[in-house]
Amino acid sequence: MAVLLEADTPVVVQGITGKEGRFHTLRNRDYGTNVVAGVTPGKAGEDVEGIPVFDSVAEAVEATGADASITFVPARFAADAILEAADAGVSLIVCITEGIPVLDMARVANYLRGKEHVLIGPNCPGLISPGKANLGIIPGEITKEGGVGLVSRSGTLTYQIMNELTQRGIGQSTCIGIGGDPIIGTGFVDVLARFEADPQTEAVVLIGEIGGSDEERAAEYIAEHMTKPVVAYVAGFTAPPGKRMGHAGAIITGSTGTAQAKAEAFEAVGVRVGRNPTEVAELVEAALS
Amino acid sequence: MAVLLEADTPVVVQGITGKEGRFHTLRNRDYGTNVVAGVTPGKAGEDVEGIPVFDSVAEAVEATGADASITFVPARFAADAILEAADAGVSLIVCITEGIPVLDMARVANYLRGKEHVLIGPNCPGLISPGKANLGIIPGEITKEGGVGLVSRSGTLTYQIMNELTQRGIGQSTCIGIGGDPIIGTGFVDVLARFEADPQTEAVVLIGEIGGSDEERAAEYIAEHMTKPVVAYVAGFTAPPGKRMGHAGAIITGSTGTAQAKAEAFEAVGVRVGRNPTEVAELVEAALS
Amino acid sequence: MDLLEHQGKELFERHGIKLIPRAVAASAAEARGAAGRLGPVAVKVQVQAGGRGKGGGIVLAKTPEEAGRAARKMFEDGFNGMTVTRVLLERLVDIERELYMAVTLDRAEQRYVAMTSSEGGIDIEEVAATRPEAIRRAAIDPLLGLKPFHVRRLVGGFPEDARDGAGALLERIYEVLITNDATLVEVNPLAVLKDGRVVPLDAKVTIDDNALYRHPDLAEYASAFPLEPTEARARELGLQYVKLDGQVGIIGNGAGLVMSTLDVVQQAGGAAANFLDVGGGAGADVMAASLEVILSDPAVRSVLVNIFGGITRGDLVARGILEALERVEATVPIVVRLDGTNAEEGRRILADAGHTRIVPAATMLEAARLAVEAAA
Amino acid sequence: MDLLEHQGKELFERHGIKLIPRAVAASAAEARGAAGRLGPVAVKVQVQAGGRGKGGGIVLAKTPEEAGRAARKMFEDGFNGMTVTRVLLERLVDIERELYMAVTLDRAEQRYVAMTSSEGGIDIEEVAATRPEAIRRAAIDPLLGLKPFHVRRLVGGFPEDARDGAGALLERIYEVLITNDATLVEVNPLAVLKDGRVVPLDAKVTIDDNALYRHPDLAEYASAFPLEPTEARARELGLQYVKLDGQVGIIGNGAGLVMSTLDVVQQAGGAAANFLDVGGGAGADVMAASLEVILSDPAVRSVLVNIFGGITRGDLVARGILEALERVEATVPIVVRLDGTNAEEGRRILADAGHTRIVPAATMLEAARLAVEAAA
Repeated sequence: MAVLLEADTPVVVQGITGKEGRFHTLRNRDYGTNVVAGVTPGKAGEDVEGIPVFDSVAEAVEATGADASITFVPARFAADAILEAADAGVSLIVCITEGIPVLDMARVANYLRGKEHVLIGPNCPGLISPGKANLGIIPGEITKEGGVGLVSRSGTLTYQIMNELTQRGIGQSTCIGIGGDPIIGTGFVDVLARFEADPQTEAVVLIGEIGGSDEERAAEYIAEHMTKPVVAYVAGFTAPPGKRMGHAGAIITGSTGTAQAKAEAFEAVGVRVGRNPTEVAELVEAALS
Repeated sequence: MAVLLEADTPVVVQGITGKEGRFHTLRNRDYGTNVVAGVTPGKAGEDVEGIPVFDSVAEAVEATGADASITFVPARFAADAILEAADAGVSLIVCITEGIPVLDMARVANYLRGKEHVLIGPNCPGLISPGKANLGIIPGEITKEGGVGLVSRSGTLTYQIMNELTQRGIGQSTCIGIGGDPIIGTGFVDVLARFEADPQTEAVVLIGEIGGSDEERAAEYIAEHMTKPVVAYVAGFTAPPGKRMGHAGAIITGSTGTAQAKAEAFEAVGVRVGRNPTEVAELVEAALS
Repeated sequence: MDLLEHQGKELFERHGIKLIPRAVAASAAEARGAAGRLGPVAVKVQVQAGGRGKGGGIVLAKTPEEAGRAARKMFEDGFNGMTVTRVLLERLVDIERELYMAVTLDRAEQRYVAMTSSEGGIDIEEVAATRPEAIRRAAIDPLLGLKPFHVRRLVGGFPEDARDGAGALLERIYEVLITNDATLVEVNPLAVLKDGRVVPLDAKVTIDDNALYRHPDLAEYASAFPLEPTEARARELGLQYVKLDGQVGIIGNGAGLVMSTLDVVQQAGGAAANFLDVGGGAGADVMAASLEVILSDPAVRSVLVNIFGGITRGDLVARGILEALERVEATVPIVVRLDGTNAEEGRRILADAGHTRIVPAATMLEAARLAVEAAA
Repeated sequence: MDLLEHQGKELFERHGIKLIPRAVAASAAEARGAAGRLGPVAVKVQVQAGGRGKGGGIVLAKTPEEAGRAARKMFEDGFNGMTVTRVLLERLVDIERELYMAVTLDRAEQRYVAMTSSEGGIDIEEVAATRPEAIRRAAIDPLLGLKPFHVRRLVGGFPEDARDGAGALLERIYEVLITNDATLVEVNPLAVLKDGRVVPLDAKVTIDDNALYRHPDLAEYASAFPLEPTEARARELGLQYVKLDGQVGIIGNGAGLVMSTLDVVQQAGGAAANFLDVGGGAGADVMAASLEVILSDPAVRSVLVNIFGGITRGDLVARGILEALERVEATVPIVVRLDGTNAEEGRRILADAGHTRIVPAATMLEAARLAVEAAA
């Protein structure tokens, strides 16, 4: 059993007739994803290589029973697309779109709070349960079914580490790119809890980066709730610190947000931190043996 | 064990220095309610017969550990007072105030949705767990501790029926006036579930009135989930039907909203409906014997 | 508070909604004059109720004279028993199709609901009952507001070339609702004209009374509503009063208790002359005013005062009754039932006064029986 | 996008916030003239950074001549390595007390946070660290907005006669944040003047770049920001580029991978000359432009191209590299590591081209080692 995404999860694609939407929809379907419907307002009745297109998510859900949505619509319409998916009742909403204004996402996140929907993203590569289904833009060919759960704020860096794992013969249960935007739906802690509960997952890789305090919170959670081994990676040790305007941000987080601080937070609770992607794979190999 | 309100529940009173607030606070305390704090902005440091006054609910909660609030503030500030109580983290919020704009309450209700707080009211008499604590304006002297849970949209009609029960020697576990406004926090169904789960409660009295479809929903819930006997009363059989403007309301509820329709909905699921308050008490007596 | 059609349309215009040329008239002469300017018109009776189309409340008039005659008849006859003080005259237009659009409060869901149907016209409730799929609905969380996806979905069943216009209108309609604290804004029919425009032909707007304090402009609309004289007096005194058909005048505290009293009076074989709720915490003044209002109704043959004290105190109620009886002569019996806070003291005050018209009752059922007997 | 102080204050004024008389100057002469009109002033360097008070970025000037001299020195010297093109002159006022006020995004809580402190001034972070109770905070759900209870609580620690003014200001500050898609609005110090007025002395405003499309007026502010030449070129081409101090030019796709590449270069003993993220789905054009930008930096001694294809296709990356090399002469080695989508084809394209400067690498670590060696 993977996490969030199974082979039979019925998926509706929002923005299916756009260039990117079409390309990745077909790639996802080729991988095995159960894509049952697409949505583009005004294009009801058309189809994309046999996938029926509807005017709205509600109509798609009613006609096909879709229970997950993935959205490729442009940034200025993406928050509305997420809300539309939630309104139509799908359980899992994946938003690939990057560049959504943070205020739009703040509203969406607070609206979804306390509701049943799981939102992955935005500005993320989606998630893949290797051997079962792929929902997003992660290259399926570098993955392999197995026991490592992977969660990451980064996109291509995730591919790099997945690739290192696969090349060592280490498979993955589910790989989830949660996105790097200031406000995202599902965070590290939610995903860690799912991996802890998932029988297929034997170990977890967490990929963080500078900024915010999500890694520090994840470290706290791991210390208190995780029994499975976790290996972490943090990108940005040599990143420029960035000019700082105000002080309010620092007052809130109480964290410097540096890679160093994050790595230390992990190590303080016994989570091993790889110095580079290759070392991460080595540490996972050691943890599993 | 009563429902929602126990003898030791620590209470903060919002609007304690107003005429009504002060009067009912002291009555509630005399009854046995654990009133630990009051709030009136700008009056921190004062006290009301020994009850310390704070500028904000947050400060009151921090200083006294209050976990329930009751608000007597005027209608145009009441929605803000409810939000303040929620923000300060109290579990139970009782709003006595009548005349709050429905849009304000629609915002409050949607904000509280999915959160842990229980809101009773607004425009309600509050609740009483006889022999333990009284939170609101229900006259404590007409109640008696016992096994009947009472829930009502009406105020004085509730007193009438409580009185009839008490005069027959039938005590009550908790009596809750949920309020008669179009938008209220806790509805019949929530309270019914609590009574069903409460060991002290042996039977339930539900007091409805014309308008809306809450009674119809309660009847459905009773049919599916209640094992304890329920006796209902519906006021307004001879009430003027009221001029109707649009059709939208009728389209939504799919109900006529008449007392007749509500009584029939109850009887259709085996709930006995008293023709008048006295008959309600007689039916309860029969149900308990 | 239900706005008259012409008031609702005024509100629409303030929010940038385009309407058909129209005029309000308060007399047949004004109606004739307005029709002279507008050309062929529909003359529409202005009442706080629906069902005008079926009930003869809308008359088409080709000439100013026809319009004047139609208006005169409306002013003289009223509409379904309601007084008519205004008619609306609206230029006749070429209608291609009639749609339906509304936003209203859904109290059970604690949200607003927007609804559309491409089958507009007078029978929308029947459409809803018989073919629910012909009505599109969207639940709207007021914290989020009406979103583009709602609008697309709601106008998606309309004829394609009406969708943009209807969508823009729906956004305005929602704005009208939220910014004016309305609980209902209904447009039926919403016309698609032959020239392609999408225009509201009717406007039903209900404003939340509790929110009128932040809309003084809307509160003033109430002065245009015709009121029955006793109702007008009760409103002046701030009482919740509704005139009914029976002979037993009712005073109680709390809407639920008053409704229950009405029911019990009927069960005892009588009929209530009114609904009057003195509300919570009524003092002697309010009681006295209430009794005055009730006694001024010539249909009243007996009065039933049913008070269960909570915030309201029995002693003050008793004093209020006695005060009123000093000001107005009571020619009918007044059955008084007091319970709850300070009820004993109140009963003693009344007993001590020894007023011949006051009949004490121990219970609500007894009080109903005595009042009905006295009115018989 | 961080606004300059004078831009932030312009925004404040648009939202009805009253400020102290002031003027912007782009030359010493302009500064002198403005000071002549304003009287004694503070001359404030305009840079996108804090710490001006401590760093000599604010100079008090009694006469126009003093103001002119102070401005000249700022233009000539810059501030902490930053170019200075504007100074703000602000009339000196009698300050009774300095407070602090800010609203900002709290990403961890997915809300906004409003903060106040009665200990305003330059050391607010130290106040936060050492005496957290001196700072009041309120979490604000953007669906609800800033409510009266938030405001009361936040200004409750201010001197009593400053509370009303500060409360009204806080509401405007929140409005500035929400209506302009800001992620930070900070006022430090917020002055209580001797005459009782509550006035912002500074304005730090950060606008969400993703939302600039709906604020064309704010987007124009960016033209006032001084840019390093390579950065200017990169921005023109739409690339995410930051100049750094090392010798290895870096091109990668995805911020995480690029940061990781920077780290790995350091672990191999080198230092990156820049951060450059070509983003997702970069084609040949973007690759060519990126390489051009990097090669135009004289500090660059070798280049590391690290691409893991997802949306980005290895074949297009390879073609882009070759295209760039036709336009610009490469005098340094270009280590290329391609993986993921169409990587094999990309590697073959590069191998077939047989360009002498291109050095293929099989892994990220190998690529870093080769690039560092080449730069040594």
